Amino acid sequence: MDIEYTADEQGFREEVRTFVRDNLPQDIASKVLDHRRLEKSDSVRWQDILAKKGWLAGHWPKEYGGCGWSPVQCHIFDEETATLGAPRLIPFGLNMVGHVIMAFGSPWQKEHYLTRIRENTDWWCQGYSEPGAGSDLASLKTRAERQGDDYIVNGQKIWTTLAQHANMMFCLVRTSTGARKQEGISFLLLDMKAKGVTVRPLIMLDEEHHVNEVFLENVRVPARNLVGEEGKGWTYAKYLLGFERTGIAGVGASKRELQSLKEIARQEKRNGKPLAEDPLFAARIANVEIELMALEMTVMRILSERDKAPGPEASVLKIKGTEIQQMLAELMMEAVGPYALPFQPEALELKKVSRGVGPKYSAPLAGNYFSWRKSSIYGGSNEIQRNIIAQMVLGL
Amino acid sequence: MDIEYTADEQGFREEVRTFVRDNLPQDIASKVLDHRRLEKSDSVRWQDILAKKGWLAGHWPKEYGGCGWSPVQCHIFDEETATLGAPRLIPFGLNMVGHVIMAFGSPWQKEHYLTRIRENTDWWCQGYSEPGAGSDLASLKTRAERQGDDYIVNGQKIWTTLAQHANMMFCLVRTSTGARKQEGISFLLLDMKAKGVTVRPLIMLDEEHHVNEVFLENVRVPARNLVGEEGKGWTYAKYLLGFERTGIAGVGASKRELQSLKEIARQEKRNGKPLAEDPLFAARIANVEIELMALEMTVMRILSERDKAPGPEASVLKIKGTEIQQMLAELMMEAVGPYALPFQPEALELKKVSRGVGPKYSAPLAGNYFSWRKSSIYGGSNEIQRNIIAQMVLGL
Amino acid sequence: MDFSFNEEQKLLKESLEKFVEREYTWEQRKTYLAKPGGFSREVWSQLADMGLLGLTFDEEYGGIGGGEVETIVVMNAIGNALMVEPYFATVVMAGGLINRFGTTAQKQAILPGIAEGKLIASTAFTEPASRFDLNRVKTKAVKDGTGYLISGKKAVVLHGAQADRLIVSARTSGRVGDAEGISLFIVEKGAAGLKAKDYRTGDGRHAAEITLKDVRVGADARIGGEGQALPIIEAVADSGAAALCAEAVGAMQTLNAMTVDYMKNRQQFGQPIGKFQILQHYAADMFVLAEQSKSMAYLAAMKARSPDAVERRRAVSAAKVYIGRSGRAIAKSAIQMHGGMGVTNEMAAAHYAKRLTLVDFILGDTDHHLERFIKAA
Amino acid sequence: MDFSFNEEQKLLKESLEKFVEREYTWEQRKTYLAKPGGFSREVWSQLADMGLLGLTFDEEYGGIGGGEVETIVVMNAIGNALMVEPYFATVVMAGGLINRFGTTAQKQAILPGIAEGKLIASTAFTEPASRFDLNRVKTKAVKDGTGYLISGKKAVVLHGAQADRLIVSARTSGRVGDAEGISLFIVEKGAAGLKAKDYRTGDGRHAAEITLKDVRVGADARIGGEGQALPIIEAVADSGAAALCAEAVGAMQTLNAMTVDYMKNRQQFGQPIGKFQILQHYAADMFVLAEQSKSMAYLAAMKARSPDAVERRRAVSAAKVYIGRSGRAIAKSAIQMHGGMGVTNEMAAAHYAKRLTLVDFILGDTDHHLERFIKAA
Repeated sequence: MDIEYTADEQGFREEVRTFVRDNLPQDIASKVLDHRRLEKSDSVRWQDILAKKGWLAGHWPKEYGGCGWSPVQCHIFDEETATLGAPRLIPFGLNMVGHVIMAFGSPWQKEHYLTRIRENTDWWCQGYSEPGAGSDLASLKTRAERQGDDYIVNGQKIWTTLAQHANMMFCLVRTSTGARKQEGISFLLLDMKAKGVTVRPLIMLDEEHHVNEVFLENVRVPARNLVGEEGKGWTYAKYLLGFERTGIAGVGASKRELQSLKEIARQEKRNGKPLAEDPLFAARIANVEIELMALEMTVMRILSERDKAPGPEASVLKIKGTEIQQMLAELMMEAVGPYALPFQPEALELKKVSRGVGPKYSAPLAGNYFSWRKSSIYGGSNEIQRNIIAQMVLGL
Repeated sequence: MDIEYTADEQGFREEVRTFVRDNLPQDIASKVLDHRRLEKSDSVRWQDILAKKGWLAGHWPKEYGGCGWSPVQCHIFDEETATLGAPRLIPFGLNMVGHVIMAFGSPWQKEHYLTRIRENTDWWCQGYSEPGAGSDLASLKTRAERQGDDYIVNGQKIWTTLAQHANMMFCLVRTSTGARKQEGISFLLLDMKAKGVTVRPLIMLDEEHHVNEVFLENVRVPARNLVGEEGKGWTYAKYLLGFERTGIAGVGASKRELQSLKEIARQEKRNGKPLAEDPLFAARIANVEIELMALEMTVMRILSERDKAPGPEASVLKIKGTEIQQMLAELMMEAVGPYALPFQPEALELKKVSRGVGPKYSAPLAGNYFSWRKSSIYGGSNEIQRNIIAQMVLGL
Repeated sequence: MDFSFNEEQKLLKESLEKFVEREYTWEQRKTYLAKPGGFSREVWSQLADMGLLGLTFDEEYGGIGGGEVETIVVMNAIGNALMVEPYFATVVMAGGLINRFGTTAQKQAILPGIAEGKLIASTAFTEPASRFDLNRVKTKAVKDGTGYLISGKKAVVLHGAQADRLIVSARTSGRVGDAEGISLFIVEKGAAGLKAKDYRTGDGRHAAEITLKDVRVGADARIGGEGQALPIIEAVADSGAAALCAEAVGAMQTLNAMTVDYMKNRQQFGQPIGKFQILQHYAADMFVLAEQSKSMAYLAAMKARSPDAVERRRAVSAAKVYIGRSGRAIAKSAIQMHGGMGVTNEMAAAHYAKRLTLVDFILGDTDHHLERFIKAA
Repeated sequence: MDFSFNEEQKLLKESLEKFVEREYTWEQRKTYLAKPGGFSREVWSQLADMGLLGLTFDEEYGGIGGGEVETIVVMNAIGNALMVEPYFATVVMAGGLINRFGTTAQKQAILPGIAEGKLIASTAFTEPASRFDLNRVKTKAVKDGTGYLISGKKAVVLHGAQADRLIVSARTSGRVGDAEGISLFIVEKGAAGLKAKDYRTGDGRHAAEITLKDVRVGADARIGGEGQALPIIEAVADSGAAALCAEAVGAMQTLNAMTVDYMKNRQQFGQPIGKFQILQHYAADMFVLAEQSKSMAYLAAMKARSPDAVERRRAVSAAKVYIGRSGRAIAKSAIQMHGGMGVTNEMAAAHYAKRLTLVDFILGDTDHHLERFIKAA
């Protein structure tokens, strides 16, 4: 047993850190560190930089053009990029559909789409949820009917994150009606520019535009964009669900937010002393810090058991990871006291910082708090995760 | 709207306070205030004193020999007696079977049993739960078969509080098998001295003897001890369940325990200062105090809506009342630090205080904490109470 | 002991409920929010016509002499409907302050105007670095002839840019944090040197940062003795906190009802989500918190004018702690149970949740009042 | 990075599991508890034969030179089976202290005896008024010729009355609370002036109040420099706390398994109670806490001997906070889910719950370590 990183791993960390320091544009880092609004172009710029370096899909196997990083290397990469203020990589291509295509895609799909993901050509979004199919995803209703070499897709997707930027969507559609509702679902790759696709914004609690409704009306999808076999979509979706084991914990980003919280608490004053020295507030910071230490160690522990198949431990990471994110966001909002109230969407623009009221870090914090409420709902609500632990792990 | 007590109510409070001060034996009060062991004789002595004064059943209607106290008077009586260290009145006769007999009993039962309860002649216990029927009480299996003028009772009861002191038990028994399991249950009054009754102690977490198993083997119960109609026992039990509306909150006793906690926290030291001045501990005390203020106001609010029928608001009081009791017990245990560890059953005897180790108040506190864990389980677990609120109040 | 409303109070409650039903649907509310200043002057006039804007003022100044219970009734209804008009700032805070502590001339000059709906007013106690401490006043008022020159900054002043009158705390002596040396002044809109930077709050109201630069006021603009204003400010802040508690309870009640309704209608896994035990327990806890909060709001209101300052502080701070925490908890659960819909701005529930979260940061958050409660013991 | 046990460690774990299966069933455990001193001398000998009592000692003193990972393995097994032998007091605390900080003579005199199972030992750091502060030492050691006379009181000394040797902290200079001026002494059972008042603890172990009245020890009884013992005490207490964390994790694992088992078997409302979603979520939370606690126990063990004292304090205190709180929470849920049975002393689960609650009060509770964590930042 040894919880220290190897010399090689330390070296890799240094390499990543140096590269990010030298190449991450300062304006992008500032936005991330100050909780300001990221544009599509910010993500694209940063991902282009990584693609050029060959690191965008560093976690992919070498046979698909990745670097074949070990899980520990992936963790180090996530942590270093997050800590230094790099935007989170848009996961839909890199960490989601990419893996499904690698495992179940046709040679053409692999050649065409994996290359475009690795080179940051396509922006993917995920078409899973529907108005009537949230936690109960399997009851989805979007239909795809085979017509010659095409599928004709009709239906509606919802909660489609960043669909407004996407040119491709992977989606679950119903190609037949089986005895069980999990049957007859297929996995399609859909061009967002195709005729019949309409994207309508959903404005969130923080009054920002992160997610969308996507209406699909007689959308024609070439049959070569069917992944794997017709009717096996649920199997592929489940494969994907179990795939992302440790990134879901968000340890790197939470470490960055913890530093942000501590910095704010040092600046803010309560009873004439820094809030960071207030016994009750200091205890709350310490408690979330300890939670994060425990989560990081659990991530490490799972990484080191690499030979084991991906399991429901991801549920532990999802629950704790999102609880910590939400606690951090709440404490930051609390830290600024009365300045939690002003709503200043214009101050979310990097250039307009000076126009805001209150301390310069305060403007985004209430919105940030409300925005993070989604994390315990999306990606399998924390209630669903507890069901999974009880039923899959404990056999109840 | 007026949340102050009327002059009459204030006068009643003074009267109770003076009487308790003058008549509650000091040795009994010390035991209660110091969390030491109460004997059967302690309860009997105190209840005899109240019976002589005519206050033992003060909350009963005058037609049954009570004083017809208003709900507010009952609350005042509970609060004053609890605060000054009077033992909790054994509720099984006074607040439980007494009310069922008043509502559904025969004239003979009323004359005979109500008099004996009021005069503190009988010690009652409650025969509801069975090994296979806890939260799911209606699945009880104890059978009573009519044989001439008697019922022959066979079965087993469990969690029978203080049955070792009782000479009477009211119990639910199955007299027939109905379509629904709630049918065919009858309400019997059973002599604990009868042949075939065996009481076996159950030792609790604090290693004390509070509850029992009661084995019933061909116990003969005269038919005149059937309350109301055969097969209507479930109705009577439900009537009883809803009856006790506000006493369940235990506000008076919790106020006393809060004072006890504060006193201990003033004596104990942390970092060389009284624990009561430690910011984290002071915050915890304040939080439980505020919870208790809210609970007391809710009790008052319910009392003042006397014209409304007893409702499921009792569930709110049960949940919050027991949470507060448990928090108080936990904080007292925490307050004494390392002295939570010694187990000193002998120090629970009033006479032997001097033989204990640690500060004189410390010996009972860990046991007290463990003992209170039962309060969220007994009398309808807090999970059952939340089910009731969700289903009965909110209609879910 | 009596927790019921009297006949007049019941009528008040009913008339407000009818008003809301007719004039304050969710769709109507959206149009009010979009108006200049973020509220409807028409609604404001109607509230004046109903007598609500002078509710607690003495009758000689156009009021109807109501007390804390009447304020509870109104604030509860405001919370129920999530009304955005400046009732709290104008009637409860500024109006309440003048009615209780102003000179006859000040009352005559301001209260009838408020009662008639012609005057918006607010209090400016908070400063950029004061957090929630009412005594941490850096703004200075320097004697200048018979009057004063006021300079400083005031933070997050509710409806500060819409207010025709601001009641500003300023230091006439002593140092930041001293209890002595704070005075109160009435400042008129448009006074030379007065600037208001208007903005929306996260819960859809308006507030402003106020800058004062040698703003000249006469001696008659001072409320209370020079340097003796802190007890006045505290008394009014306690009344205000009690009123906010009642508003929050109103918002909790509506939000809980909306959530239960959603649980009954939203289907997943072949049944309404309200059939899932874990969600039932969340709903039960929300109910318990709202019931207890209601009790605490009553306690705060009943003690908000207690002559015993310790009793007043204990009751108000305990209520603010309990309701601040409960409101936040209810908001979280409501969002969670609304699922994806709960995190969009499209559902009314989301807006109740935001109000219940942000109201904690007005007149002192949970931590502030917990500490105050401990000190008052 | 590697979280796996090596071959020897796996063997150690397996041999302990086999031992427990054979010699430490719940029924056997009851008989051990009833023996004088509350544990089985026979089990103790068997542990010696397995090499466990010298686990971490250097080989020249009869040990096998194990480290923190070996201690984790043993303490985890002790927690799994709720073993009551004085392993923690004797091997981890007293033995560990002497092995790391004793003189050669002291090691020779004591370690082989412990390793062979012939010597019980314990540390006496806590005093009646010290709470959890290791520097709050009032007991005095006064120079007397070449030796010392020790007088004072020590509180809740684990197995204090059974111990053949006690390592006692005493003040040779300075005042209560000073970091400097604390020394450590080995005191032998039966020394004139030494009294032990034996009692059981709530979790079925034994402890004692120790009174020292002019107890004479030689200069060779002192461990470390005169007045320089606090860093030694802290280092050993940190190792001890890490070991307690591993024990607690063992107890959590068994208690969780018992609870899940009970949930599968106990029928109410026509189905196993484990089918109720609310109880499933309790169980899921218990699982999450145990997993996270396990991670923290590893962290504490790995850092318990870190040369960087800040890193050591942060890791150990964080683990003690996390595991103290989690153990208490798991204990509560386990009791609640066992229903009536959970509050009787008859079920093994109840005893695990008691241990998980009370272990928090050994070597510093959650509050103590939270504050220490904050200070170490």
